[in-house]
Order: sequence, then C-alpha cells, then structure tokens
Amino acid sequence: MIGALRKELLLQWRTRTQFMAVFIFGATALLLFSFGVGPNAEILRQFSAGFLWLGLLLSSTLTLAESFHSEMENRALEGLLLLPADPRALYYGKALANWIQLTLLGWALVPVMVVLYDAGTNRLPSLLLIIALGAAGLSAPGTLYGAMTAQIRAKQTLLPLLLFPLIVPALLSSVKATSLVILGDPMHALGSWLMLLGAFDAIYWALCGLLYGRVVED
Amino acid sequence: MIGALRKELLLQWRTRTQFMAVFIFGATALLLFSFGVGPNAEILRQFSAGFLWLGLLLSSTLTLAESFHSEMENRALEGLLLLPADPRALYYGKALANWIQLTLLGWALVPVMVVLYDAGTNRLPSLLLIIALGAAGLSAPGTLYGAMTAQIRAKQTLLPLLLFPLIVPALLSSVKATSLVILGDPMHALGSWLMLLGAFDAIYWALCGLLYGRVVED
Amino acid sequence: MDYGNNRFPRTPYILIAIGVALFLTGSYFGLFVAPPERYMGEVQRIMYVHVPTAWNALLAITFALVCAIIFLFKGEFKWDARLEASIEVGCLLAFLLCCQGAIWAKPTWGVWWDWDPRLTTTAVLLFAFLGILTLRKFVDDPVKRGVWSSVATIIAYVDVPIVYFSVRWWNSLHQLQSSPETVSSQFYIPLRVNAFAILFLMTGFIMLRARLASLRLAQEVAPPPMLAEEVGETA
Amino acid sequence: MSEFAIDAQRLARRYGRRWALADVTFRVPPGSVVMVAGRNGSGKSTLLRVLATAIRPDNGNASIFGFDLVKQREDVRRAVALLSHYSYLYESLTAKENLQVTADHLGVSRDSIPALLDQVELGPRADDAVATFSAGMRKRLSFARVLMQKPRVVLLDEPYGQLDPPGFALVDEVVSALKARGTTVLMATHQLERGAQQSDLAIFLEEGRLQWSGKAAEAPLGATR
Amino acid sequence: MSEFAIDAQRLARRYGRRWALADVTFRVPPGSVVMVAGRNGSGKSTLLRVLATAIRPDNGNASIFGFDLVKQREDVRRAVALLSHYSYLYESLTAKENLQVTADHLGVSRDSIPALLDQVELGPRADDAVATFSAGMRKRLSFARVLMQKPRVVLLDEPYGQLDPPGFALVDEVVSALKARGTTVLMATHQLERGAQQSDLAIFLEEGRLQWSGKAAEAPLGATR
Ligand code: HEM
Ligand SMILES: Nc1ncnc2c1ncn2[C@@H]1O[C@H](COP(=O)(O)OP(=O)(O)OP(=O)(O)O)[C@@H](O)[C@H]1O
Ligand SMILES: Nc1ncnc2c1ncn2[C@@H]1O[C@H](COP(=O)(O)OP(=O)(O)OP(=O)(O)O)[C@@H](O)[C@H]1O
Ligand SMILES: [Mg+2]
Ligand SMILES: [Mg+2]
Repeated sequence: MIGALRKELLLQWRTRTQFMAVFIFGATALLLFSFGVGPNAEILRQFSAGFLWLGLLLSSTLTLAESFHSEMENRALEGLLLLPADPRALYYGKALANWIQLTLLGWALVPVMVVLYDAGTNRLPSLLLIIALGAAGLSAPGTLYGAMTAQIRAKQTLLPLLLFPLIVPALLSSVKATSLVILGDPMHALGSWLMLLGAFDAIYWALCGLLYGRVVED
Repeated sequence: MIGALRKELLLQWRTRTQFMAVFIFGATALLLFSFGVGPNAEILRQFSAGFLWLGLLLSSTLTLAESFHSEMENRALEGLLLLPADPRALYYGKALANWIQLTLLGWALVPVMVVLYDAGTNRLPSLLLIIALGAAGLSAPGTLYGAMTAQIRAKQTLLPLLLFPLIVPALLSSVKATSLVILGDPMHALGSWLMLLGAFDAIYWALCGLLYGRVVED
Repeated sequence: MDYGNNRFPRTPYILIAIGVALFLTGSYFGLFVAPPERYMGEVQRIMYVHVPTAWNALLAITFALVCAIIFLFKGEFKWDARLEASIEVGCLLAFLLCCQGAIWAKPTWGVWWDWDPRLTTTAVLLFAFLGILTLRKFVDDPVKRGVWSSVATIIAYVDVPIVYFSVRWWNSLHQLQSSPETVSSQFYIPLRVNAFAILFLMTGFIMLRARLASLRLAQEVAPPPMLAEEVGETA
Repeated sequence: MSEFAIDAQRLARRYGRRWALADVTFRVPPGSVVMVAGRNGSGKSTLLRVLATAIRPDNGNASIFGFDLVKQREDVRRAVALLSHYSYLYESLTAKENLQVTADHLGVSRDSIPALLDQVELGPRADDAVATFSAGMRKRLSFARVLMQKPRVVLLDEPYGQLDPPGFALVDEVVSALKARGTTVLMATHQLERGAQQSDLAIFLEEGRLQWSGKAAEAPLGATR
Repeated sequence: MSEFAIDAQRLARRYGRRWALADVTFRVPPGSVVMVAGRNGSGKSTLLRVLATAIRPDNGNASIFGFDLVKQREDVRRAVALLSHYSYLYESLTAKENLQVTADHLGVSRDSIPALLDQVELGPRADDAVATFSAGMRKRLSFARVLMQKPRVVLLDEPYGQLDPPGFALVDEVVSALKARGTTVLMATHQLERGAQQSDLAIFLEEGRLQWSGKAAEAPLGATR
C-alpha cells in the first residue's frame, strides 16, 4: 500500500498546478454562491458553512476525475492489476492521496470563506479537524465511484450523479459541525457531530475498500 | 455550418443518455443546494432563481466538457481543421448544439425547482424565454473555453475556472430576471433585464466566433 | 447461467389482478367508509395510499439489496434482472410517494416540500437509485453492469439509514418534528388492505419487469454459435 | 518555387527545449513517392505534422506547390491530406457516419462512401461504431478518410502500422494508384524494404536532422539497422 | 493438465453481440514460441487479453501452467506478462518513474531499472516524461515493463509495431533470450515471415475462430495474404 500511496503522491506532485486550479475553482464557486444569494451579509454568514461544503464537494469531483484520468489514459490501472497488484492496496493508496488533497483544499478555502462571507471563528483547530473528517467522507466513496465512472463514456457527468446523493450524510454532518464552529455552539453539540462524522467515515472506508476490487476488474 | 451542426446533433444523439445524466446531475445539485441552505422554506423560495442558474451553470460545464471529449479522443477536431473546415462554421455548429442542449436542460429543471423550492410561477413563457437567453449566454463563451481547455491537461478544472468569471454578467441578469418572474415584478423591470441579457448574448456570440479559430489552431 | 424461463408468465398477472382488486376494496373503504380526519379533513384520505406506498417502496429497495448481494456472490444473471426490476419499481414507488406527499403537504403544511428526515431520506433514496439506473444505461457489458449496479446498490442502501439518522439529528435542533398521530382502527383496515394491494401490484410488476430484463439479458449473454467441425490442436 | 511539390527550407520544430526537427531542408518534385525513415523519435511524425499544418514550424518554412505553410494555410490544407498516428475519428459514430462528416466538411458528395469503405474492406462493418473497431480497422478507416480528400500531396505516417498482410498490399496498391494519378506521396515508415520498393526518393532523419537524402534505390537501408 | 503452459478450451469472448473470439481451443507446451496471426479484427488482441486476465472469457476457459484463468486469477497474473496495444504508462511520470512504480507494485528491487532502460535504448531519455515520447519510444518502455516482470509466459501484441529496424532486432533478441530461459512466448503479429522465423508454433485466427494451427515452419504464410 505504501508503494501505491507513493505513486499517487508522485502523480499529484507532477500535476500540482491542478491543485492550484482546483483551489481557484473552489474559490470561484464560493464567490458565485454569494452572487446567487445576493448581498445580504447576515444570511451569507449564516449559510457560510453550507457553501463552504458545497464548494468543496464540487471541487472534489474535479480532483477525483483527474485522479483517474492518469490511470485511464493508457490503462495504467489495468497494467498494475495485471502485475498483479492488490486492488485493496491500490484503493487505499488512492483514497488516502485524495483525502490529503481534499483536506488541503478545504483548509485553503477557509480564509476565502472568512473573507467572502465574514465567517470568522476562534475555534480554528476544530474547523480544520471537521474539514479533515468531512474530506475523508468524500474521498472514500468518491474514489470508488471515480474508478467506476472513469471506465465509461460521460465520466464527468456520472461521477457527481452517483456521488452526490451518497455524500448527503457526510455533507450534512460537516455542514452542521462547521456552522456550530462558526455561529457558536451553545449546547456543546459539536462533539457528537464529530463522532457521527467519524462513524460515517469508518463505514465508508471499510465498505468501499471491500468493494473496489469488484469494480476495477473486468 | 449546416454540416457542422448536423455532426454535433448526431454526436449528441449518439450520447443521448448523457443528457439524461446531466439532467439528473442538475436535479441533484438543486437538491444539494437546499441542503446547504437548510430547511428554511421561505429562504429557499427566495433564492430559487439563483440556485436554478447555479445548477444550470454546473451542468453546463459537464455538457461542454463532454462535447469536446469526442473531439479530442482521436483529435477529430484537428482532422476536420486539416480538411480544411472553416473554424467559424465548426464553432457555430457546436455552440448552437450546446445552446439547444442547455436550453432543454434548463426547461427540464424548472419543474424540479418548482417542487423542491416551492417556487411556482404563472409566467411560464417568460421563464422559458429567460432560460433560452441565459443558456445562449452560457454556451457561446463556454464553447470557446471548452475548446481551449480540452487541449490541455486538467481540462475539467480549467474550463469552469476560466468560464465562471466571464459568465457572471449573463448569470446575474438571468438570475435577476428569473427571480422577477418567480417572486413577482412590481416595477415591470423584466423587459430591461431581458434586453440586457440579449445584448450580452449578441456580444458573446459575435466575439467568440471570431476568436475560435485562434484557439483551436496550433 | 439462468436466462429466465420462457413459459407464458401467468403468476405476475394474477398478482396484479389481486392487487387491483384489493386496491379497489381498500380505496372504497378509505374513501367512503372511513370517517374524515378531525384536523385535516378529506385530504387525509391520501394516507391510505401514501403509507402503503412508503412501506412498499422501502420493501422494493430492500429486495434490490438482497439481489445485489446474491449477484455479487453467485454471478447469476437472473439476480441482475431482479435487481434492475426492483430498483425500477422502487424508484417508481418512491417517486409516487414524493408526488402524493407533495399533494398532501401543500394543504397540510402549506408547502410542497419540507426537509424533515423522512422526506429527505426519500429524496436521497430516489436520487441515489435513479443514479444507479442511469449508470446501467451507460454500461454495455452485462457483467460489468451487473457488478457495478450491485456495488452501487449496496453502498446506496447503507447510505439511506445513515441519511435518515443524520437528518434527524440535523433537524432536531432546528425545529420540532410533526408529532406522529395514533392511528385508530377505522383508519387501520383500509391502510392494511392497500398495503397488501400495493405489495401484490409491486411483486407482479417486479416479476414482469424482471422477465423483460431477463429476455434482454438472454440475448446479451447467450453462448457463442459453436463450430461443428473439429478444432485443431497445437501440441 | 512552385515547380516543387514540397519545398522545405531549414524547417525546425521544438517541444519544450528539445528540437524534434532541426534545420531540415529538402525538395520533392511533383508526382514522386518519398520514403521518410529514421530511428524512433527521430522526428518523422513531427515533419509530417508540420507539413500538414497540424503544428506550426518554429523555424524555417516550407511551401507546398508554392503555397506557404504559414501564410497560406488554407490553400496548403486543401492540397494536402495526412494519415496521422491519430485516427481523427469520432468514437461514437459509425464508420459510415465518420466518412459522412468528412464529406460534409469537404463539401463533396456522400455517394463515394460505400465504394471507399469497400476499398478498405470495412463494408460489412460500415454501421458499427468506431469504438468497437480493432487497431487495424481504425487505420483502414483513417485511410479511407485520406482517400476521400483527393489531395495533391499525401502524407502517410506509418501506413503499414497495425495492418495485416492484405492491408500492406492495399497500401502498396493505393500508393501506386496515387502515383499514377500524379499525386505526391511522403511516407514515414519503418518497413524500409517495402517502403523503398514503393518510393522514388528517400529521406533519412536522425535526431531531427536530415542525415541522408537521395534516390530510394540507393538508400543505405542496412545502415540504420 | 499442468504439463501445458497454455491450455485453452473453447475460449470465447463477446463484445456486445459480436463474438470477437469464438470457440478457440489450443495447447502450448512450455518453452515454445507461438505466433498468432490473422486479419485485422480477427481476435488476436482479444485472445491475448483474455489469456492475460485483462478481460474475462465469456465462454470456455483456459489454464496457464494449470492455473485456472478465472478462479486462480492471481496466480495466472503472477505467471503472465502482457505487452498490449495499451502502453500501461503514466503520461506525467518519467520513464524511470514508470518502471519504479512497476517495481514497487511487483515487490522487486529498483536496481535493475537503469539496465532495463539501456536495453530498450531509452537510457538518455530516462528522466523525460512519457508525454513527450514518440510512438516507438512508448513501445520500448512498455517492453521494459514486461521484461521487469520476469514472467513464465509472455504475451506480446504486435511487438514490432511502431519500432524501428534496430527495434525489430531487439525484439528478436529478447524473444530468443526468453526462449533460452524456458519462457513461453505468444506473439500476435502481422510480420508473418519475421514472426514465423522466431516461432516454433503458429496459430491463425479468422473472425474469432481458430483457422489453422501447427508448426510455424509449415504455416501457410501466403494463404492469408
Ligand atoms: C419513507 C418515506 C415515508 C414514510 C414511511 C411516510 C410515512 C408517513 C406516515 C405513517 C404518515 C401518517 C402519520 C401521520 O398522519 O402523521 C405520513 C404523513 C404524511 N406524509 Fe409521509 N411518509 C414518507 C414519505 C413522505 C414524503 C416523501 C412526503 C412528501 C412530501 C410525505 C408527506 C407526508 C405528509 C404531508 C403527511 C401528513 C402530514 C402530517 O400528518 O403532519 N411523506 N407519512
Ligand atoms: N507532444 C510532444 N511533446 C514533447 N515532445 C515530443 C512530442 N512529440 C514528439 N516529441 C519528441 O520529439 C521527437 C520526435 O518525435 P516524433 O514523434 O516526430 O518521432 P518519430 O520519428 O515519429 O518516432 P516514431 O518512429 O517512434 O514514431 C522525440 O524526441 C519526441 O520525444
Ligand atoms: N472494446 C471493444 N468493443 C467492441 N468490439 C470490440 C472491442 N475490441 C475489439 N472488438 C471487436 O472484436 C473483434 C476482434 O478485435 P481484436 O482487437 O481482437 O482484433 P485483432 O485481431 O487484434 O485486430 P488488429 O490486427 O486490427 O489489431 C473485432 O471485430 C473488433 O471490432
Ligand atoms: Mg512517429
Ligand atoms: Mg490487435
């Protein structure tokens, strides 16, 4: 699995301009949301958590699609499977790499959100932790579906199509937790939200790892 | 140009399942926006126009990317240019086809919006017209940038990146007009918004057609 | 491999006939015999289809999960056909559920839609499984199609209860849930009858639909036209 | 100047820092068949792509029947047809539809399509999507596409690649027919014997530079071995 | 059963409604070199991909050294290496890094990489990204990838394709070396003479069916022309 992770990180490093581009995309999305809602500062602040996660979600499909683009160009993934490489190792390598990238992306979007939506917080470590946990919830099923959709035509379309409904619980909990951090948490509910998010992550990471082999083999 | 349009429509017809997928994607996006905002029916209704256009915008990047995917797979576009085919004919063929598809998509999303956001209207013909005009504003620059970004790596990322800022004026006018139709138009401002939108469309369609040749040639 | 039997399918039609009969009976009781509800009045009668539809939609999707798991282990195409059929019927029921619910919600709550756990879960379920149906349209290879939709079904199914709970948690701080009413026995009979009516209808439709899918699959997975002549050997 | 079909002067093309084609000068009289040979990565495909105006030259220039490669691109394109490493085909369209698209954009009639498909032995597969084609079948269809253009100069990049032996013969026939019609042919290939047999002239490239040029019959076929 | 390197029984594979491979039965004793020939679209690539477990057979089965293609896929994969039409390379990684990825996943040492790169004459380009490689250079790198796997059975799909004449010689050398080591080689090619010279046995496919099989020396090379 270390070999697989190393490969992923190397690939990501080679296409690091991509990261920059995805970040700008995410920031643009945040900007557009504020246009969509109109110039109401209070409402913007109130929905900032939701918009942050929507922005991250939309960016994530780009990251995921790109991550399988390299695999599919010359069927490199098939090449690895025929060596044989363990599909589970390949899955966890890629899912981890995607998780890292999404987490970094989410962290990078925080200042953008703060500036655009006036949504500051004094609980930054909690926010970063929430983003990491939420990103884990995106990357696990995202990597699985990315593998599936990369093999067919119309990949850009089908990936979000399949992924978005699934993401709802992770997204909801992340949004909720983030808004507690931003808007204040009078009832100390944050801990239970983080637990919930962690539980989703555990379920997805286990389940998707099991099923990946079936998806990438003919 | 008729040949070019015919080719585009044939390609779209062959990948017509794609249309279905983009539609479901758009509907899912609308659903997700409502999650992002939370369970507040009144606010949802108020923002419904913005969300409709955001959903359409996101879907449009899929349509556009897919439309250049077929061109780039075996460099079919280069093949046509070497015949030689007139780049302007190629551009208008593709832009028209994309416009048709986006308009249909927007129309199909209207009922979804009405149900999800409780955003009914009794001025349906105006709404459909706004969507057609707004879609024209998306497809003209979208087709140009689609061609540009399809030639480089990380296309899925760069396309929205370049496109979004450019689209903002057309998008804002569309949102404004749509919201007037949904939420009521006491000051009869709709007409002037439609004029504005029409003007943007005219500029984009003329300008992008001129630039296309430069973009697709080495 | 099982390509589905080729007898004329009588069972599904019988089931559908029973379903229609039951449905007419149940609806008669629901519409004319049961008293109107105290607060909501006549609109409430929609409950007699709404609740059975909900139960059966969940049942259809659960059956889809069973098919998915069996297909992954056994690889028999009849399970793929059943998977497709039950997802399709499940989606149809979920869609009807949303429509009925929306019709009910407008006079009751004043809006077509609200984001309470049940509704959200239904919407997510509908979209998730619509996505799977769309995926199936894009995959030409029957084996891949079967495996992928099974995998997606399993994940989507696990997802649905999670959504339910997370939405409940999410809303619990925002607003109170509409209180569940105690169901009196006058409402009980038509509800039960209709539940069985839709169950029969659903089973009938799934069987018919699965048969159709089997027939199409039979062409896709038929064995090759074998050569009669002896084949050479290299040795 | 226009007495030559191809007149390349100090043609050069770079990718990043590497010169894929450096300072290549040669002339081809109309109606000749020219073999372009060289090691892997020596710049054959680059040369053909530059001459077809698919990529611009970074230095030097060339003219095709007197038309300047850069300034009279449209005219060059009307005169030249390229069989590239890329197939230029739409995967989701059928063989016939692909040729129809080409015909529409060329402004020629669609009537010749069935005959062309038969010529490259794809008649029975005319209504199958290109996505289902094998490597050689794609090559054949691209070939039909080139023939439809009725060009004055044909640039063939590895025409024998992926074809089966009857396909080799087909290419040979087509080249002879083109030659008989007075068409100029430039053919990049690794099948030196076969290529030399078909050709009048030969060009050998090495690391983007012209290493040898002259009569095909006198070409040092063994030297690059 | 395990006395054969490859034992294919009524192998068949379909794409949609078309049988790309129908009812192919043959056996290959260990250590032999087998040429697979046939027209474009006759199913050569499909056969090799099925034997390499890249795609499943839809009917029939085969075993590689007694390992079942479907049920013992891992073992088959450990025994077999495939040079495919697809290069299996990461475009954005360099030649060296591509081989490193392969080595890591194979669990072998990275030390042999420079030697392998030199063998396929890519030493000077080791640190260039594959995206900048010409057609033949990619083929060479894929070849190095196959050699790294040290397989018991090698499946080569058009090994001569896109290579230059010294590349042909390289392939011949490698095949001889593999044979000397006792490796079984299956080679799909259109270069019938060259292939037959290298091979002990030959298989001819036609529309997915086995048309002829026997000693390579006795193969009807002219018949498919
Ligand atoms: C899994 C899905 C669903 C289940 C199990 C379900 C079940 C039920 C049950 C048992 C009732 C009757 C209880 C009562 O009278 O309060 C009810 C009422 C109702 N349902 Fe559903 N339902 C589901 C989905 C939906 C959907 C998608 C809608 C769409 C808007 C909807 C709208 C309503 C409305 C408006 C009422 C009456 C409201 C009220 O009594 O306050 N339901 N549902
Ligand atoms: N798109 C590209 N980007 C960067 N470098 C390239 C590109 N295409 C080709 N090159 C480089 O240019 C040189 C010439 O490549 P070209 O494809 O012309 O060779 P070739 O003679 O056609 O080789 P082959 O026989 O393998 O097809 C090579 O060194 C190659 O690495
Ligand atoms: N992915 C695919 N989808 C559908 N049909 C395919 C696919 N790949 C191959 N085929 C069909 O299967 C048959 C055999 O193809 P295959 O690639 O095995 O031929 P081949 O002998 O390798 O030909 P070539 O010499 O041209 O490489 C052909 O009729 C082809 O059209
Ligand atoms: Mg080349
Ligand atoms: Mg082949």
